[in-house]
Amino acid sequence: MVELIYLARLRDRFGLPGESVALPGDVADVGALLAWLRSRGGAWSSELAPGRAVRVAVNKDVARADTPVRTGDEVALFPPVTGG
Amino acid sequence: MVELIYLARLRDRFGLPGESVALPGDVADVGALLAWLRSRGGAWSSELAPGRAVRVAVNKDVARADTPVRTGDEVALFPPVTGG
Amino acid sequence: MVVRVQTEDFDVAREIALLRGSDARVGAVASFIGIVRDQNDAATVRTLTLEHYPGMTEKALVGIVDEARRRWSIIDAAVIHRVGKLAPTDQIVLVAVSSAHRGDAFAACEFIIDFLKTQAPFWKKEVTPDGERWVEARTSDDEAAARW
Amino acid sequence: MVVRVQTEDFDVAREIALLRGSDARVGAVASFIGIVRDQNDAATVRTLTLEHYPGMTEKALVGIVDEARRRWSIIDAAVIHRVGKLAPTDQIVLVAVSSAHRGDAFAACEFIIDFLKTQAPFWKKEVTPDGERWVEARTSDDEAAARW
Repeated sequence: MVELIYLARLRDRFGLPGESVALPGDVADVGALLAWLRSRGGAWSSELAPGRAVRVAVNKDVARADTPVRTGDEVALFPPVTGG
Repeated sequence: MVELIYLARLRDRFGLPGESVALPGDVADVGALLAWLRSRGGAWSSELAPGRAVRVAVNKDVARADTPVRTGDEVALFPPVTGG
Repeated sequence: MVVRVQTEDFDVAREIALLRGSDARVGAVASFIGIVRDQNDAATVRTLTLEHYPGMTEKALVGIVDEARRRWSIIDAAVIHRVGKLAPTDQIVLVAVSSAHRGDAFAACEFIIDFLKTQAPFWKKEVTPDGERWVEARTSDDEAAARW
Repeated sequence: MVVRVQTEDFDVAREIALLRGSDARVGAVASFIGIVRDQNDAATVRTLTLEHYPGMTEKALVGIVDEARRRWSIIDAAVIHRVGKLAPTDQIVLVAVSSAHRGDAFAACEFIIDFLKTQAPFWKKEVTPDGERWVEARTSDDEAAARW
């Protein structure tokens, strides 16, 4: 299982703060994970559309499309940050 | 009369905080005033030597060699500032 | 180094005193306080709610301060960021940096807040007369961080 | 604008509170505190005596703050400088600037302290184990001011 965490606007749009998911075997990195979530349609498709600015952290470190995602990882999805 | 004020190191070296002086008729600007003081010799000659960094303010505004000096003016001589 | 995320307000004088301690090498303290304004993007702000990503936030802030330490000769630094519901004139964030000479303190302080604004996982939601809205990231913040 | 020369210490939190007042346009306060270090030019500093040129000092400081106002979009500024006898860890000077956005506050604050260091009539005399000495002006301070 992979622990997904949705923050800020994404939590509002998806309507949940996170979920535990079993990833298909071919979903092994951040890019593939986003594509898999996008295939759910609805808010998933629109919020994670390729043009949208979405940031991803794997185990609390900033990740890129080719960052690996493995069983037991915590993967957070969030919009560009606006603190300070 | 012109009111001369000596500050910081210059006051220590001249041994006085200031003095009222009657300037000769041909001493009409800061450059001429410095030359006239320098002609006193001793600390005046060494502290105001052309190579030394001396700052001058006329009536509390930063002055240059060609700034006029007139009767009633307050002319302050001091080393480069070191506050803050 | 002090890195803290908290709902309570902070006392700038106390934090600067803690930062300095009794270290007589400190000749300069540069600090920045970020404050809730009553206007943002042409709308009146009534309240602001700040959320963050616990665990990652502290890690990100420590990473930013470590990078500042590598780039400049600083003695210590403190970063305190509030979360929760805030109102105009409330303090949001404090960044304070001590050093022997002022150039290092100023540069490190501005670097830390510029990177906090673009890298640390905080998000603002505003309540305006037209309702709630998530604050959008600013291009000017990306540009500020890209300078370094 | 607050410009003050005084022998007493100052309270940073109080001065920042006065600077901000109740102005909800303020989104940023940048500040700088200069502090007496126990070392200067490889000598141990026991005490420091600061003298100034009364009358000209305030005029010079107001002029520097006015120039900062012309160059950046700031809301208010405060400059407080102590004179008299100080010891290591004592506060010497506070510069605090408020603005809507942080870039203006940082730039104006650093500009004001850089120009204060090279233009405002203050002089430091140090007491070291080898006796008294007037502090020499630094080339690095001239270079810092020349950047602007």
